[in-house]
Amino acid sequence: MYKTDISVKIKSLEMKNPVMPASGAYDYFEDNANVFPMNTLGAIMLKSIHRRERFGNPPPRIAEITAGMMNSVGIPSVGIDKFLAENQPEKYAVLDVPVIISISGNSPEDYVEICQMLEGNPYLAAIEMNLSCPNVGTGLQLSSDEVLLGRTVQACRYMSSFPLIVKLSPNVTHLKKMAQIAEECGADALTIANTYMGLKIDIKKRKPWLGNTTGGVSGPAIKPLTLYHVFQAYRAVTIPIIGCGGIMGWEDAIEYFMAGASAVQVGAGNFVNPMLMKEVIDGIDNYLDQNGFHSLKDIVGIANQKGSSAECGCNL
Amino acid sequence: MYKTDISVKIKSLEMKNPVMPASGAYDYFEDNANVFPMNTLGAIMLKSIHRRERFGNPPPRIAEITAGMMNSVGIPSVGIDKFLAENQPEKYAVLDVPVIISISGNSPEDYVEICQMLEGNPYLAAIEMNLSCPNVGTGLQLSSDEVLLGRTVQACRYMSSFPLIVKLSPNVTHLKKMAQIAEECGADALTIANTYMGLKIDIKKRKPWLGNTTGGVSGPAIKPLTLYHVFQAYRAVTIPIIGCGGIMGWEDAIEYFMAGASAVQVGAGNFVNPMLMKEVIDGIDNYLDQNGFHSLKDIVGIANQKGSSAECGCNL
Amino acid sequence: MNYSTVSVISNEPVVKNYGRIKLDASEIAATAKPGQFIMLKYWKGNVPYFMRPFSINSADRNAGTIEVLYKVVGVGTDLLRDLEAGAEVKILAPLGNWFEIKKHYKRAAVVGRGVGAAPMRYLAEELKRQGIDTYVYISASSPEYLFDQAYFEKAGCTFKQLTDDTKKVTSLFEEDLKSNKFDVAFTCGSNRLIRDLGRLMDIHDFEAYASMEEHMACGIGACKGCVITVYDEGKSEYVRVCREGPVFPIKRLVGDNV
Amino acid sequence: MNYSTVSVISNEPVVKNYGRIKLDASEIAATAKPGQFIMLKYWKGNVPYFMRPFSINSADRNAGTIEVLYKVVGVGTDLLRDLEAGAEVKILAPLGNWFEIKKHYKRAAVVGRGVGAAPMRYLAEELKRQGIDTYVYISASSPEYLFDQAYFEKAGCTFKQLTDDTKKVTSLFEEDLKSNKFDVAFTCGSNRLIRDLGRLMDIHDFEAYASMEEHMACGIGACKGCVITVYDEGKSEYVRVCREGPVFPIKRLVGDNV
Ligand SMILES: Cc1cc2nc3c(=O)[nH]c(=O)nc-3n(C[C@H](O)[C@H](O)[C@H](O)COP(=O)(O)OP(=O)(O)OC[C@H]3O[C@@H](n4cnc5c(N)ncnc54)[C@H](O)[C@@H]3O)c2cc1C
Ligand SMILES: Cc1cc2nc3c(=O)[nH]c(=O)nc-3n(C[C@H](O)[C@H](O)[C@H](O)COP(=O)(O)OP(=O)(O)OC[C@H]3O[C@@H](n4cnc5c(N)ncnc54)[C@H](O)[C@@H]3O)c2cc1C
Ligand SMILES: Cc1cc2nc3c(=O)[nH]c(=O)nc-3n(C[C@H](O)[C@H](O)[C@H](O)COP(=O)(O)O)c2cc1C
Ligand SMILES: Cc1cc2nc3c(=O)[nH]c(=O)nc-3n(C[C@H](O)[C@H](O)[C@H](O)COP(=O)(O)O)c2cc1C
Ligand code: FES
Ligand code: FES
Repeated sequence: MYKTDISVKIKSLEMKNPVMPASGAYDYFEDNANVFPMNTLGAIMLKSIHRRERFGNPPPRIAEITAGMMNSVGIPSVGIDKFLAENQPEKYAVLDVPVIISISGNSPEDYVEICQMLEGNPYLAAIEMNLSCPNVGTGLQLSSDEVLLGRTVQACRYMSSFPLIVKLSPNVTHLKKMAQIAEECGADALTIANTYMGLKIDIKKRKPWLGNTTGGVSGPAIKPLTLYHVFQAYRAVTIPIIGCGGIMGWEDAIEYFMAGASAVQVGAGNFVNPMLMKEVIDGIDNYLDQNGFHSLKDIVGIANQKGSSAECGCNL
Repeated sequence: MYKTDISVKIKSLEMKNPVMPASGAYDYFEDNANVFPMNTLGAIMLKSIHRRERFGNPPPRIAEITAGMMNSVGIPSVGIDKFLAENQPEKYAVLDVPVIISISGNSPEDYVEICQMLEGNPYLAAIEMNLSCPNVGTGLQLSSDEVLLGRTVQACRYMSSFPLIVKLSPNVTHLKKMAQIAEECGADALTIANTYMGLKIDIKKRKPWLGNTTGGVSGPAIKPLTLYHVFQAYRAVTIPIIGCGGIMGWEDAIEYFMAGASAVQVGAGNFVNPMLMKEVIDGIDNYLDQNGFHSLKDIVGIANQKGSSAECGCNL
Repeated sequence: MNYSTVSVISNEPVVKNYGRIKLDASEIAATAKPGQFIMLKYWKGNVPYFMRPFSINSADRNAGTIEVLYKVVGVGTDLLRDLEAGAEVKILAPLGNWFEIKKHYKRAAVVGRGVGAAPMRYLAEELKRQGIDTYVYISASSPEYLFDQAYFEKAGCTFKQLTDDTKKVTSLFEEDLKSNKFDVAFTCGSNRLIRDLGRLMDIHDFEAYASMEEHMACGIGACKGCVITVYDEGKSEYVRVCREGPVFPIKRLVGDNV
Repeated sequence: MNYSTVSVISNEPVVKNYGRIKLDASEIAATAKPGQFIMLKYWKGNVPYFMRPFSINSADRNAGTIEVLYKVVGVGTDLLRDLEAGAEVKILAPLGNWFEIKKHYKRAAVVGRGVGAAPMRYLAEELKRQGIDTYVYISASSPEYLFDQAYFEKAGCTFKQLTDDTKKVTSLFEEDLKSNKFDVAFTCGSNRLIRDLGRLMDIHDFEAYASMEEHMACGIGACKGCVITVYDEGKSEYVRVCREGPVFPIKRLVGDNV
């Protein structure tokens, strides 16, 4: 099928290639299946399912920025109970692609409860814990607090036998530390990262553009920032990293691999080019083949030799 | 001179307009004077002067990214002793514009020593403490550690009678908190913010593009992120905020004012358009005039009504 | 729905900052229904970022072409104006739901204003093709902005115009409602028109639908970005303009707010 | 140095992905010296971000024009190729230091390769204008890449070429050094040429200068981004290509590393 070995394994999660959608970017099978050939993906990633029903934030929910976008969608969700009652995971069974469910909640307990409800579900291959985006309740990003992060991951670890992928927020002083805590507490992989907090003001209306005032920034504008986080985290943990931020072509994916990622997620790029994930998959395979690599693993972290001086904070 | 009142006052620092260069972007009088009409500026901001001599980082020091740039220049500096021995501040006296010196060091003591040496200097109007970019010694950004930040600002406050502007790093979990600490410890204003940690990989060479591996990201790509920080800090402090990040036109400056900034700095934008600061000054004045505002103060924070819900971390 | 590359056949200015572009897109022409829209990308690189949504102004199955009527309002539409014949364009289409033309319709009203009326030409042509007595009411700030007048007339519609901004285009329709029974009225996302039709539909007992616009990222329901608020029996909910819409029953749009 | 808007007089392909653009820029033509460079911005918006640096290939004071010889290597130069006569271009110029032509020079060598030799035409023309016996040595991978041959010959230079990649262009110069005394040699930032001239200048006692390239943000010394390492009496230091350069004595470039 491919010219090189681009498969990725995260515990029992086996992917034929390292490319999947970012949560919330290309999720519902029924909506997108007739545009994108979903069975070419390494994995299917669902939009975060919240513990309870949520309607999401008031419009406008999206804004264009220079080389990217902001969103304040706010995880509209039927809630995990209804999601399972409707047998949603089953719908993906027709595709021969592992399905990762992204889960979301307001408290550590919410995550644990969802893990409990998912345990043994035959249609799911892994769980991504979206700890980078609460927006409700305390308004705190679970992955930006060391104690909460550790507690939440650990509790889910006890509860779940699925591979656990922890999705981190980039809005922290030391993402490296958060990565280490997640690993120590039982994460099987990390997704780095979610969106960056951002603001756009409509100067004609003299108020914030988004209905929810602020939003999350994604797209090529933030690629160098997330790439930095992946690079730093790679030095700090031994579990695989899934790079996510601003991928608009296979070259971006290669940068992530060289920085230390084992797989990648494509978010906003899907909106701009609905065939992007396919192009990325093919591009990775071709790049490896043309540069004499037999396996994707040969380039993971290749630009991240411990010798290089990247320990410091800032270089100006 | 102007159609509206666009003057800004930060303690004894009086600026005829709210626009100045960001440190390191348009500094040395002798280099740029014959391109840009320096006397049109609200203030002149020098490139950070380090406590001791520094040669800066190895090349390449700059990289282009989508809608912005990265730099790892590394504050090459003659050091404060030589800087003063050469009577550098005096050179700006021919211009009728207040001069702000940006200072840099490896430790709180470095900053205090510089403040001591600057005390009473008749050619300077204010001090900007660049606490967001150490790159040497501990490799820690002073403004990303609550204790160090507080201690450094406080010590300089005791030592200096100049207006003290504290320049913060955006690479923190809670910039708001850092802003509060700076204010409590005696800062007269805040510059928000310095560059974002970033990485670019040269996939042909399979290594980081910059000579110093990582670098600081600036330019329009990061504008929504810094605007968010200004917006949040405005709710947390009472001292004036100087917005800095990605300004490429007067509309961007207006966004910063509406978010809560009282003045702005232009960094990388100067490289792309050497006349930018003049265009921004004129644009602000015209905007205010055409929209029926008499004073810049009328729009500061206008999009930042406490009612709006921006307290939470993330909105997805 | 399909993502493909098509080429520009022609791109002509209409008046001032308006233009009409014709694309060689036989598959879309063959399947698109009135009221559906397309997403276009026709520039290199990531600025602007999103594809741009446009209504289908007309679709010619025989020629295999579709047309878009556009107004230059910003960077994306400015780039659209620059496109020359032969240029290649990425297109995601056809998208969204459409103006449903029900079997029992005998007389229909099509109400619009300015470029907002862009999807109305295709709709009116289709209504006539299905033998429905079609009245078109268009307003504009001055006569040169009555873009599709010739097409409406050619299709055999009763065309009524208004270029006097002191009056409302719905008043023309209201006049006709006195002597004619209308089964349905269609309009485009102007709040004023929607409110007016919402009021009239209760009095005169006709169905009413409007096509809405919102900023879009994906155009296919994935991002949940393009929602508006609609009402159902007192309760409000968010619906995606690109997926549940762009066409909505006016009843759901106005709720109790007529 | 000045920042202004000038217009394109002509922009012609030279061969394959090379082109030559002529700008209407009388002030720059009047003041620019051989070896200086310009920064150009000729696209809308922020992508690409930096202005692009180019050498002055020739400056015609009478006509008030300057020319740039360019190679298309990426997004910025691709956009340069697209420029049409009449287009407006933002220009910051003239920048940097220059090839100093000292009073005592009697015979000069100009050594270059490919598009790297772009600034050499203006230099050679100026050397001849000042009555200096000028030998030009240019290599290229094949004859069509000897872009400025006609200009060098027209200016009255002794022109020697090499399109055989098994030999080095400096070997032609070395040959001439046996029978001629050269006061100075000028070249452009190819490491191989610099190393060769560094070796020859010690043996044959001539001054040698090279023009360097680095990625640039500001072009005027403000950002400190474009540094290279140079050597002075064993010590190394960083210098800005845009400000202390782009022309450096080869002695400072090679240090003890010949
Ligand atoms: C379903 C749908 C169908 C459409 N059909 C047509 C059409 O047939 N002809 C036509 O000319 N335009 C149509 N539009 C609007 C068109 O998409 C926008 O005008 C265009 O995207 C603006 O791009 P820009 O880069 O030129 O403007 P920008 O620079 O992005 O914005 C300029 C101004 O236009 C506003 N704007 C931009 N996009 C939208 C939008 N989607 N909805 C509301 N306001 C917007 C912005 O808020 C801003 O004030 C349609 C939009 C939708 C959602
Ligand atoms: C002082 C100076 C004078 C120059 N004179 C000329 C000239 O007369 N004619 C000409 O064709 N080019 C010249 N160049 C090089 C020219 O500036 C670059 O080729 C151009 O900026 C590339 O832009 P791009 O967007 O097409 O390429 P990009 O997409 O930015 O890059 C394409 C490739 O070119 C490399 N590159 C880009 N810029 C530079 C640079 N400044 N130095 C070294 N490598 C670079 C990149 O690393 C990359 O590998 C000069 C450069 C300098 C600094
Ligand atoms: C419209 C939109 C919706 C998103 N929804 C979710 C979500 O439900 N859960 C989640 O973990 N991340 C969500 N994200 C974040 C993305 O998964 C991804 O982390 C981020 O967009 C960065 O990747 P990108 O730059 O490729 O878009 C969303 C992003 C966007 C743009
Ligand atoms: C080349 C370069 C050099 C810089 N040097 C300094 C410096 O010496 N001191 C400092 O406080 N900030 C420095 N900065 C950061 C800028 O002052 C500014 O905070 C940052 O670039 C964000 O603004 P911008 O997006 O307008 O560039 C530098 C930035 C650049 C691009
Ligand atoms: S535009 Fe993405 S859901 Fe409608
Ligand atoms: S390019 Fe800025 S110092 Fe040379």
